Amino acid sequence: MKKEFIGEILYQEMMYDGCYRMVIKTDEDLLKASQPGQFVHLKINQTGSPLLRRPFSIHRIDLEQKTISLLYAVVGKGTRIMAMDLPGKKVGIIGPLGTGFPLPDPKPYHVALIGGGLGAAPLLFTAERLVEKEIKTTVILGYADKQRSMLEGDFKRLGVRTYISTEDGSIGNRGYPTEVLQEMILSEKIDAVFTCGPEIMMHKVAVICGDAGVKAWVSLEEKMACGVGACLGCVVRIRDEGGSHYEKACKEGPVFKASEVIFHEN
Amino acid sequence: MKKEFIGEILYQEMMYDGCYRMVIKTDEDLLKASQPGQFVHLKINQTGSPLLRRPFSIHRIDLEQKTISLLYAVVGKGTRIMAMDLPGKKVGIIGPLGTGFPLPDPKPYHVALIGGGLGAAPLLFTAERLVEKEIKTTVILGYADKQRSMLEGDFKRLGVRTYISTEDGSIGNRGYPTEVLQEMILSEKIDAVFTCGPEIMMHKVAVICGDAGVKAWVSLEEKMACGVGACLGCVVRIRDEGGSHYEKACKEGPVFKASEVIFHEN
Amino acid sequence: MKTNGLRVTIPGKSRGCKNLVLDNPVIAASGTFGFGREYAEYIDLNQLGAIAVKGLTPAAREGNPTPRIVETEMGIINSIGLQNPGIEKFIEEEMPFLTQYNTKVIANISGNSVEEFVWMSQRLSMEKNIDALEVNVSCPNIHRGGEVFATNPEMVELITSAVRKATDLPIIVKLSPNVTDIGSVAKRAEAGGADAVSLINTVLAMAIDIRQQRPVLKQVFGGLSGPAIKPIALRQVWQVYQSVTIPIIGMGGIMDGNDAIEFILAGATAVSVGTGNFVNPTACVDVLEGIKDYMKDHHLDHINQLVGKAHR
Amino acid sequence: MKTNGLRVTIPGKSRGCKNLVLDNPVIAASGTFGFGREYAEYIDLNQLGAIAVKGLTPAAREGNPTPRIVETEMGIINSIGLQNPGIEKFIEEEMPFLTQYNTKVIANISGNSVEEFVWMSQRLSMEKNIDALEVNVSCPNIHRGGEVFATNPEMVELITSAVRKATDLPIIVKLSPNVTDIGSVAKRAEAGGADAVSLINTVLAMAIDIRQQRPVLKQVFGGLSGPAIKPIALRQVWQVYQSVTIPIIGMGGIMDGNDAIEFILAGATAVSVGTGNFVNPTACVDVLEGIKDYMKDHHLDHINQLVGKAHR
Ligand SMILES: Cc1cc2nc3c(=O)[nH]c(=O)nc-3n(C[C@H](O)[C@H](O)[C@H](O)COP(=O)(O)OP(=O)(O)OC[C@H]3O[C@@H](n4cnc5c(N)ncnc54)[C@H](O)[C@@H]3O)c2cc1C
Ligand SMILES: Cc1cc2nc3c(=O)[nH]c(=O)nc-3n(C[C@H](O)[C@H](O)[C@H](O)COP(=O)(O)OP(=O)(O)OC[C@H]3O[C@@H](n4cnc5c(N)ncnc54)[C@H](O)[C@@H]3O)c2cc1C
Ligand SMILES: Cc1cc2nc3c(=O)[nH]c(=O)nc-3n(C[C@H](O)[C@H](O)[C@H](O)COP(=O)(O)O)c2cc1C
Ligand SMILES: Cc1cc2nc3c(=O)[nH]c(=O)nc-3n(C[C@H](O)[C@H](O)[C@H](O)COP(=O)(O)O)c2cc1C
Ligand code: FES
Ligand code: FES
Repeated sequence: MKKEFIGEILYQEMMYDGCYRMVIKTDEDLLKASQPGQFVHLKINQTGSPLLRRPFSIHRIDLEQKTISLLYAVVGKGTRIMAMDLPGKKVGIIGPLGTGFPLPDPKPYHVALIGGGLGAAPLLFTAERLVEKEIKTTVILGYADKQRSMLEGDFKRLGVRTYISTEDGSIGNRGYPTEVLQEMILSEKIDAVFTCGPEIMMHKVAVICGDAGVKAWVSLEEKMACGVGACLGCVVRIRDEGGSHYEKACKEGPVFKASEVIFHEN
Repeated sequence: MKKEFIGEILYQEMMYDGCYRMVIKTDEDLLKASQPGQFVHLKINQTGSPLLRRPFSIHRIDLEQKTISLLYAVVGKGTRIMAMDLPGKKVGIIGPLGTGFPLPDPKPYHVALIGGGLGAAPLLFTAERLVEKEIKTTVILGYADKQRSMLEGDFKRLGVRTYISTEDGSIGNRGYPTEVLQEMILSEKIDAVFTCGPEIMMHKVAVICGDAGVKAWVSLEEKMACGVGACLGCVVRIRDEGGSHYEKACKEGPVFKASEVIFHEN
Repeated sequence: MKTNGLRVTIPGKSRGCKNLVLDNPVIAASGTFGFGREYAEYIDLNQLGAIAVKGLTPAAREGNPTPRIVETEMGIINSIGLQNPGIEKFIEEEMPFLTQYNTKVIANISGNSVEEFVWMSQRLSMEKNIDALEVNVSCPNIHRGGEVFATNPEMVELITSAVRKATDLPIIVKLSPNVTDIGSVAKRAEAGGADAVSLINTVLAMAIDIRQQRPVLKQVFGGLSGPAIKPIALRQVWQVYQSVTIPIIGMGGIMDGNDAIEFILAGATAVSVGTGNFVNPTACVDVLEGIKDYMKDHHLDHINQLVGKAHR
Repeated sequence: MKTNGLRVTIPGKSRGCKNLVLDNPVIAASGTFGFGREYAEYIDLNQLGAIAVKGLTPAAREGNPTPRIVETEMGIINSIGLQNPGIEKFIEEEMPFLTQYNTKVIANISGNSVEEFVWMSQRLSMEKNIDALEVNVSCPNIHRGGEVFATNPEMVELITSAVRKATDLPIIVKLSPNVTDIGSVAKRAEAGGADAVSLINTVLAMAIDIRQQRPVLKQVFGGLSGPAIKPIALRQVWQVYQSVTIPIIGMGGIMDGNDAIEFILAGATAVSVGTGNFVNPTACVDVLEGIKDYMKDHHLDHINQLVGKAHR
């Protein structure tokens, strides 16, 4: 039987003002089962408000320290509370949930990871697993500006080729990570693209990869209640032969084949 | 203008399982204004649930450390959260609120403090102020048993004559503190009695003092919403010439003349 | 923001009747603010648009036995039972205090019969510092077996028009949320001559003490207020906005400026803060500051530009 | 506690109609538990009294666009829009899974006309593993300009009696809280031949996105559930208990055993857990364990001893 795990916040690291990495000590069963692209559903206050759990991508798993890390930005009520949480606080975790990125088996394979902003969160864990499998990995990270850029060191430490772009050019290339991808996809062999970030960026990635005939997967976000597939709250529109149908971001997703996703108009 | 003060929990001391002393660093203005028998209205979580503030008697004021202490028992949702609160957490405090014990001015005066269980909380602060005024003070504390007895050392440290009784006799006299008072009131001069504890005990104190012609004040508890006299939630029945009327525990009280209180039938 | 970018007017619709002009759209909700004295220690009452005083009855009322307050999840159930000093004592003892301030005074009146409403309206109209009447129809009708007026649209119209004849003050009819179709009740209030409606009053609710195996409140039911009811209140303000043309005073769980903006976008011309005061004694001014911040962020000249804007 | 101290029976009132016998009074609420598959990974479904499956319509429905969920203070507003595979696919694809368990299956049906309700009832009655029908009357009546059935007592009676004729399964009529007088609606359900009523369905509510200045939900209104509504739900269970003699299934914000006990004391024979599942995937069994603990602490032989006990 699956169950809720109890985690204890060990510490939090400020990435920049309003963005934190929370390191939580928890049960091995959770850590071992986790796959890149999956998420956990976090009960921030064990009782009381906020009522619903909050979904966060698995950012990092450390089996030795028995920790799971989440990388999050303060956007509303729940994350505001998280940012004030002190070490020692207990949180409730269900997970790992959902369907993550399809890690390839063959080795002569090149995977590009495209992250926008907080979307970089699941890519670190993904890169780690790709590197473990000795799969050639490139990561392209896009941020608004230098102040909000992060994780470069973490990826480089894994030995992953790392590109950064910022909208204002204050660090790395000026522009969007999709521009880097666009160039790269023409100049070198890429076998698969995994992306997570703003929907508009992922949509672009989908188009670029579609045009280039490269398989791509996107990690979608929808408001979730249950996180396990029961409430039908988190549906996304998926193309099929007949037209389209809804699938659940929490169960069939959050990772979907880019070519099958019908993105919101934005 | 009065305002909400922000406090930071410095540490908590466990008195026994389910009873804690919370020491909060806060603003001098609050500390200086506090009088024995007054209370503070505490917002445990600055946002979110529990919605309402919680009233707690002022247990101790330390002007040097700039702290206020509360002594509380875990009885429900709010106090359960408090017991898990970690040092560093911020709380919102309004206070001091209400009308406390009438500290006498003349010195040749003997005040007896009668506390039952958690009712001892405001009496420590009261004793401190009485001792400062060089008023002879006796405290009679009643607890269920030794395990749940507390504060003896704190009162003795003030140089206050301290009696303890427990229902099962596991420490101090066997029986109720009212029995000690009953004896004492016949054998020595008592000028005023201040009491806080279960209503049934305070009722008894009122009767004993009434019979002996000794002035007594009781500290009442009622469910409170606003704590400042606006909602009319916390009324208690007060005798008057015409019969009786409601007064507000948070404003005219929590301390009332024992002879004027109409206790609930229990 | 313009000078006066916050001023809101509730025009007196009937001939010879006064307007209610508020310096800003934030009102302290009836029953949660006493007669202003207590919160005057925490905020400058002049900063409020208006104060709706504790519900008044013709004679003094003692109210219900305690407990009168039950906390629920992000809400409270109250059963105060309209404890109040009665109209005369209110005028004598409380009005002089309130008159010191520029803030408008809204007298909230609760009657058990049409006659009581009429009598109170007449009496209060003689008092020149009262700026509006808020007619609380959420009381049981003693002539109809205790049926609550507010749930009977005809009675709401009847009371409103009776009060209309008895006063030249602006009339605000305070609606109860405990009805199937609040829009149709609001329409009756409008038809009866109301200058505005205010909503929502508390939601009928209860809690049970599982240790004692009986209702927590002696009167069994009480009124639920606070953040828990905000989504219900917003929906009803929205519905009423689609039903009537008179201004709406919106309330129910407003704790900050953003909550207030939600109500205004849903159709409220002004808002009231009730339970919020208990949690935060400066809630009313904090709500006002929040509204101002929002207006600044959105480059709004006048709060009116937002009223009902979410209906598109 | 007796063996079977938790067993509750909803007797089939009409001649030839079946009883609904639950091993315990805890039911997974319709729409919050899918068809049981997801939570089967977290709890043994055999431990539940019954599962009320996601609301079914005659044909498959796609449901509403997202967002479908809005969190509010201790509540959620949902606008799922009855996404479901339709009756046939339900029978074909979901019933075989559910039939593996001893737990009773309650088919929750939503129609837009009396005919739809009748057709679904007949079709589901042919399926031997369905143990009861829950008639969700909180849907708009397409023949009456979208008026919601549940707000019209006559329509509730009409639907109930039509369903009664179409099935020999126990009928549970699910009542909407969005009415002035829920007791009188319950009476009509009883008069129509309902074996039980369940309440409350969600409370009509909304939220506004102040950044975009429009309702968060595309359909504007949605249904509020969760702890925020518990005090309202309890009050309505209390009212219905005083209005009808058939059993009540109580729900609305139940998160733990103590919440369930409140509903039972207010008059519920059984309880449903909805939103609670989202917060805690083992909520249903935790509620059951809490009920057992309470019974032990109070030396109760049978849960029936508590039903309605707070009415004294
Ligand atoms: C599968 C998945 C993985 C995610 N991973 C991350 C991550 O690694 N780091 C990170 O910072 N954020 C991540 N998010 C977004 C994150 O869940 C929201 O930022 C967070 O729930 C906001 O909570 P709040 O209480 O602060 O915001 P509020 O706006 O107060 O939340 C109100 C409600 O909206 C929901 N909500 C708000 N924003 C989002 C959003 N963007 N997506 C989905 N639901 C939302 C909340 O869960 C809550 O139910 C992820 C979302 C999903 C669906
Ligand atoms: C003037 C005053 C001084 C107090 N001083 C102390 C003190 O020094 N130490 C201490 O341990 N307790 C004290 N109490 C009681 C204390 O306020 C309650 O124990 C506390 O509010 C319980 O909160 P909870 O959330 O844990 O309980 P819950 O039962 O979950 O609270 C629900 C609601 O009931 C109210 N409530 C519950 N118990 C009481 C009670 N006994 N009196 C009044 N309201 C209550 C809460 O404030 C809250 O609004 C005092 C009460 C008053 C009125
Ligand atoms: C303790 C209390 C007393 C109230 N008394 C009155 C009253 O006398 N007259 C009235 O019309 N409304 C009364 N109300 C209702 C409020 O004015 C308001 O309509 C309701 O509480 C919803 O707003 P809120 O959620 O901001 O509190 C009272 C509310 C509370 C909480
Ligand atoms: C996401 C969601 C979907 C629901 N779908 C249905 C449904 O299909 N049919 C129905 O009768 N009730 C439905 N409900 C109402 C619940 O069954 C229940 O009556 C309500 O949520 C109150 O209980 P709760 O507070 O425990 O959730 C739904 C509720 C939620 C939250
Ligand atoms: S969040 Fe409930 S189905 Fe996905
Ligand atoms: S708590 Fe509001 S008047 Fe005392």
